[in-house]
Amino acid sequence: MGILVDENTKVVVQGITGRVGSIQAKLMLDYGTKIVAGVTPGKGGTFIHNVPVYDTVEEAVAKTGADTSILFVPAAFAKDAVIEAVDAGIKLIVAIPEHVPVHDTMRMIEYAKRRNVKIIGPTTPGVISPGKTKIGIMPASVFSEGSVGIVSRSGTLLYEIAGNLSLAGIGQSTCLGIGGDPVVGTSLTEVLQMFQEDDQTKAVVIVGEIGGVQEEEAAHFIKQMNKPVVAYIAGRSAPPGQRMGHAGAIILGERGTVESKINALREAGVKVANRPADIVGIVEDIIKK
Amino acid sequence: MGILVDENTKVVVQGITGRVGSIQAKLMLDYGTKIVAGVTPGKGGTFIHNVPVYDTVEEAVAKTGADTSILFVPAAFAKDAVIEAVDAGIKLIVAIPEHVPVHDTMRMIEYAKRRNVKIIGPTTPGVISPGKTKIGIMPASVFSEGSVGIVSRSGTLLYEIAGNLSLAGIGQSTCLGIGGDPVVGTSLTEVLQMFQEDDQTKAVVIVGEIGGVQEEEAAHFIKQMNKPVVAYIAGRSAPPGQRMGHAGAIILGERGTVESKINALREAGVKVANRPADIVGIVEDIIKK
Amino acid sequence: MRLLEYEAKELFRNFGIPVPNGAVVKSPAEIALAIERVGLPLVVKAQVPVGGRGKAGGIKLAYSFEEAVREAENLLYSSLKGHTVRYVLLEKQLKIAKEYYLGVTIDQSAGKPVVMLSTEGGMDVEEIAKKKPESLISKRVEMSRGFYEFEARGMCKQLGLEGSLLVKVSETLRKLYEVFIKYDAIIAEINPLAITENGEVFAADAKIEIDDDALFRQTSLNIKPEERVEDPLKAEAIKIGVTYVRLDGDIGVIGSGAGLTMATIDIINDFGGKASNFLETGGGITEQLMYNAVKLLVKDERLKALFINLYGGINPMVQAANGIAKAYRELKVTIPILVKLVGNEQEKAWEILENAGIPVIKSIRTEDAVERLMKIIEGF
Amino acid sequence: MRLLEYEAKELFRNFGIPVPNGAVVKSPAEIALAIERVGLPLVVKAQVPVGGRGKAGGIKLAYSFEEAVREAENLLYSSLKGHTVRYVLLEKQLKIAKEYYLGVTIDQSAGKPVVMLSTEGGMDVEEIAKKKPESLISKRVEMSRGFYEFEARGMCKQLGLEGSLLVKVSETLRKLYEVFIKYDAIIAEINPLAITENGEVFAADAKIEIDDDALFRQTSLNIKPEERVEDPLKAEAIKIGVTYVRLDGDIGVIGSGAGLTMATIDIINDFGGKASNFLETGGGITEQLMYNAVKLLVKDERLKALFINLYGGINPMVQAANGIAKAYRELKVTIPILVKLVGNEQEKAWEILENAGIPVIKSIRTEDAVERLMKIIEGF
Repeated sequence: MGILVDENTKVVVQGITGRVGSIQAKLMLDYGTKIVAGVTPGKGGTFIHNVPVYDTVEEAVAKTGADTSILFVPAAFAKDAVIEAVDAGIKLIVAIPEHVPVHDTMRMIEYAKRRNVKIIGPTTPGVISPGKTKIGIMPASVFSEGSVGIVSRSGTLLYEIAGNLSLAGIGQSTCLGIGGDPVVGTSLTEVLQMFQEDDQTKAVVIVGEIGGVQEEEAAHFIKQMNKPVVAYIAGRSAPPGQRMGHAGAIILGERGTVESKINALREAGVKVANRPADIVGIVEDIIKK
Repeated sequence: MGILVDENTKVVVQGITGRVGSIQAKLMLDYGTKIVAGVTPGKGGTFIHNVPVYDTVEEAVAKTGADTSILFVPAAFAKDAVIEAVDAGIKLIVAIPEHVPVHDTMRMIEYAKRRNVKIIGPTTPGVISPGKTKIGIMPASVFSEGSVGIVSRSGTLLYEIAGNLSLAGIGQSTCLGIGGDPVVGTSLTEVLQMFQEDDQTKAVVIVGEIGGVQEEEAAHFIKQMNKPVVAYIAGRSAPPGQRMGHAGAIILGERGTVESKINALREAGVKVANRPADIVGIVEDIIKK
Repeated sequence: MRLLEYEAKELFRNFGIPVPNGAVVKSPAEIALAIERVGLPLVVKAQVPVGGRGKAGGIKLAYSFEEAVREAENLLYSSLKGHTVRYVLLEKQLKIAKEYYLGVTIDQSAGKPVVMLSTEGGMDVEEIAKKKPESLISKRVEMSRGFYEFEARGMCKQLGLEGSLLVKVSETLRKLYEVFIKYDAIIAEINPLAITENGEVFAADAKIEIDDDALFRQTSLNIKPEERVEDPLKAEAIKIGVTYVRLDGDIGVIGSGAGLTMATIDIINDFGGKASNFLETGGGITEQLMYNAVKLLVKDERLKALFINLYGGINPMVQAANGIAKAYRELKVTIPILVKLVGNEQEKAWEILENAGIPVIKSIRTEDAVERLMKIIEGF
Repeated sequence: MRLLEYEAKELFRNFGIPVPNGAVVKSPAEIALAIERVGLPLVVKAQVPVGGRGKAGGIKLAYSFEEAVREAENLLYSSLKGHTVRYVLLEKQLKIAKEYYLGVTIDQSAGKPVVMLSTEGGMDVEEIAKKKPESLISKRVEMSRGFYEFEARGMCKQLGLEGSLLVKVSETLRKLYEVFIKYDAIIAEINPLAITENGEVFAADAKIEIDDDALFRQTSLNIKPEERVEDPLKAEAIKIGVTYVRLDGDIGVIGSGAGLTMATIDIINDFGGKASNFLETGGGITEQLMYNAVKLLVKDERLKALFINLYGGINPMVQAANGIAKAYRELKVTIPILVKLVGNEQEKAWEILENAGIPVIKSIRTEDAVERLMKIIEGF
C-alpha cells in the first residue's frame, strides 16, 4: 500500500502556471501522477500539459474530485493557499515552499489540524510511493519500488539514501521529507505511526539532522514499534548556534545535537549508521534475517 | 420561574471595586441578589460589601461557584472581560458598559456563542426577575413581581413601562434590556423564545425603537407564539440618518422606521400602543380575558 | 464618524488599493497648481461627508484649465446638503468601461461583518439589492478567522469574473476588508470601483465610516469629531459628552436613555408640541454634565420651555438635580423648566429642585409630565 | 536576525513596556551628552547581538561622570564575542529588589507560541527549567485566539504574585506577546524584568529575534541582514541568497540542501579532511547563483580544494553546471574542483562540466566523491 498517497491519489497543483510549478507538474505527470487540476487565479479556463487550470481550489475540487494538493506558490502566500485547500475539502497538502514565515506556518497548521487535514512540510521535497505516484520535486530516477519506508528531515539527503538503497536492489514503499523548518505539519513520529500500520513497509529508515527534538520524540514511539528502524543523523561537525541552511537545523544549547539524537534512537533499539552509504548494509542485514 | 435568572443565580461582579461597580453591587445586594464574588485584578484577597474580591474570574468561579457575571469595566476592556468570563465557565454575562467598540462586540459575541455562553448587552440595564434577583442597574422600586415579561431595547423606557404596569398592579416575571447597540449578544427574538417557554410569563411586552430590524425579525417568531404580545416603539418623530443617542437607534434608508416595525408587529397579531402609558390598558384587557 | 472621500482614499492608497491620481485643495490659491499636477481632463469633487453629492451639484467635470479653476472655485466654501465645502478634490478623469460595487459593513442580525460585491456599481447597495439582486454576492465573515483573498475570488467567480479582472477585484476586496478591520469601520465602501477601458481598476469613490466608540484607539486618524460638525450646539454636545440632534421645534428636551428621550419627543408631538432637539445623557450623568447640558440648550433662542426626563438606574439623581439647580440659578434661566425624575434617592433630588424653584413632576408617566408642560407653556 | 538590545527596547517602549531611562551612543563625541541626559549612576552596555555579554566584560557599572566616559569609550569599537561594538547603551541604574523572567518563543513540537514566566530571572530559561522548575510557568497559545491579559494574570497567580505587581507583570507579559506577534519574532524575552524596591517594573534587558523568513514584511524595522554580520563572506552570501557558515578547515563545500551539505562535511571529516565552510544553495539554483557561490568561496585564501554536491529535484542541473563552468573559466580557478551532481538531466550537466575540464563524480555515493577528493588533494 505505502502511506499517504498511492496511484489513486488525485492531485491539484496550486501555482501550476508558475515557472517551477509548471516544470514540476510535467515531471510528476511523466511519472504517472494523477494530476487532475491546476490552480492559478486569473488563469481559470486554460490548460497546461493538458491539465485544466481553475481560478480557485474550490472549483478544482468540485470539477475534478481532487483530494490532495501540492503547493508551488511564493512563501508569502503559502498560508493562504493552505487555508484555501483546507476549505475546499483537500485532505492532504504537500507544502513545497521554503522560507515560509514560521508564524504563517503555525497558523496554517493550526487551521488544518483543527479540520483534520494533513500538511507535509513546508520546505518538503514531497512524498513518493515508487511505482505508484510522486507528489513532490524529487528526481524520480533514484527511487524504486519495494518495502523500505524512508522518512527524512532533509530533501537531498533523502535522495542520496534512497538512491543508495535502489542501487543495492532495495526498493521503497513510500519516501517523504517532513520538511526542514522548525515547525512542520507532520512530525517524524506521526510518519512512523503510519509506517507501522502499513502492510507494504517492512523496515523504516529515518534520515535526521541536528536541531529540534523530533528524533528524540520519535525514539519514544519506536519502542512500541514492531518493525525494524534504521537511522542516519547529519550534522556531527556543525557548530552550535549556527543556522545550517534552514531554520530547523540549528543546535541551541544542549538541545538538538547529533549525540542526543543518536543516544535516544539507540536506546530505542534503532541501528544508527555513521555515514549515509552505511544504511545499505544495515538494511540488507535486516532483510536477510 | 421567569427567564435567565432567579433567586439561585450566583453572580460575580467584574470591576466590583470601581466607582460604579461598587455602588451597583451594593444596590443589587440590597435587592437580595446573590453576589458571591467580585473581580478586580490586583485587589484579590480584599472584601467589598463583605463580598470577596479575586484577581481572576477563574479563581472567583473556582472558589464560589459563580455562574453569572455582570460587567462594570471600561468599554475598552469589555471584550477581554467577556472572554475571561467565558473561559472561566460563566454561562450568562450581563454586559453593562456602553460605547463598546462594535468590532469588539462582534468578536466577544462570536467567542461566547461558539461556547454556548449567553451575553445580554452591551449597553444593557441588565435583567431583573422581581422578588427574586436583580442583575443590573435598574432602579428596583419600579418593578414588582407578577406574570408579564418585558423585553426592551431601551433601559430607561423599560423602567417607565415597568413602573406604569406596577402602579396599575400588574407585576412582572422577568424584565430585561437587550442593549441599545446595533449588535447585541441576545436578540429580541431569542428573548421571546425564552418567554414562550416560561411558565410564569403569561403575556409579553416588547419595548422597541427605531433602527435595525430586530422588531421585524421578532414579528416572524411571534406568529408561532401562544402568548399575547404587546408593543411600544419609540422614535416616530426621529429624523432619518441621525444617530439618536446610541449607535443602534438610527434610521438608514427605508430600514428601521417605526412604521415598518409597527406594521410587521401588527401583522403578527401584536397590539401596538401609541404611547408608553397605553401599554397598561392593553395589558389589563388581555389579563381580564 | 464618516471620513471625507479624500481621507478615505488616502487610507486606500496606504493599503495598496488603486485610486485615481488626484489632489485636494482647501483654498483658491492651491487650485492652479493642483490642476497642473493632476492633469486634464478632471473631475472636481466637493468633499462633504454625505452621499448624493452628484445629484446635489457637488461633482463637476472639467476639460480645460479655466473650466477646472471655475468649478473648483465655485464649489470651495459653498454649502452642500447642509455642509460647508472646506475641501475640493481634483481627480483625473478615468475612461470607465464598467462600474462595480465593493463594500464591507456590519450585518447587525448576524453580528458579523459582511463583505459585498456587485457588478452593478454606481447606485447604492439597497438599490442594487432591489433592482439587480442577481448581481450582488455577500459573505458574512467570522472575525477570528478573517476574510481571505481566495474567498473574494470565489465571490468574483460567482459573478462570472475571470482573468486579470478577477485577480484585481479580489485583491481589492480583501484589502477593503483589511481597511475595515484596521480602522474599526462600520462601513468601508468602494462605489463605484471603476474598471477602465484597458482593464485597470480604481476606487473612483470611497466611503469609510469609523465607529465613534472606537475613535479613542484610532489615534492615527487624528479625528476630532467636534471639529467635523457644522451645528455649534452639536459640536458643544460632543465636547461635553452627550448626544444632540437638532429638531425644528421649540421645546427643549433632555432625557437619560435614547428610548425614553425619543418617546418623550413622540409624546410632545402627540400633545401638539414640537421638540427643538433630542439630547440624551447616556449613563454617565454628573453634576457638571447636567449643568453643561442645560447650559447648551438654553443658548438656543428658539426655546420657549425645557423638559428634563431622567431615570436613576446607573445615573445618580441627586447629582443630576444639583446640576440642573445650579444651571437654573447661575444662568438665570427665564424660560420654564419642568423636571420628571425617578429612581434611587428621588425624594432627595426632588427636594433640591423644589428648593431651587424648579417644578417637579412626581408621576412616573411621561404623559402626565408632558400634559403639565403644555399647560405651563400655554399659561406662560 | 537578532535585534540589538537598544533596538528591542525601542519596540518595547512603543508597546508601553517600561524600560529604564537610557541613551545609545555610536561615537565617543556623543558620550558626555548621553551621560548628562540619563543621569548617574549608570550601566554601560555594549550592544552586540549575542548573550553572555556580562561575563565577557560587555556590561559595566559607572558611578561618576569620568567613570562612565571611560567605560563607554573602552567598550565602543572594542571586539566582544566576535562582534565589533558599534553601539553602547547608557542606562540609569535601577534599585532592583527582584528579577523575573518573561519570554515568548516557539514550541516546535506543539507548533505554537509558548509564553513563559518565572520569578527567577537573570539566568537563561533552560537553566531556570533545570534548577527552579517550580518557579516557571508556561502556556501554549492558539494563534487564532491570541493571548489575553487575564491568562497572564492566571500565570502570575500560580506563582503567587498579587496586588499591583500582578497587574504590572501580567500587562507586560501580554504586551510582550503582542511584540512577538507584530514583529514575526521567534524569541521575545525580558530577562530580567527588574522589580525595583518601590514596586516598579522595568525590562532591564531585551532580546528579540526576528524570523529571517519574515523580514520581507517587517519593513518598519528597516533591517538589512547583510549589514549585520561581521564576516564579509557571510554578508556576501546573504546578498546572493545562499546560507554560509564559516568553519575552520580548508576544503570548500557547496551543497544543495542542508542535510546533504551537513552530511558531506561529516564525511569529509571522517576521511581526515576539514571543511572550510558550509554553503547551502536552497531550492533556487540558477546559473548566476551557482556562479556567485563559486566566486564567493574561491575568494577564501584558506581553500585548497572545492567540492560541489548537488541534487536536481527542484534545482535545474544544467543551469548549475553552466554556472560552475562559467565561474571556473572566468575566475581562472587554480584549486581543484570536484563536482557530484545527480538528478534530472544529469548527463547533459556532466557533459558541460567535463567539457569545461572539471572532474565529475557520477556515483550517487557522497562517500565515493569524498574519497576521490582526498586523493586529488593528496596528489596535488
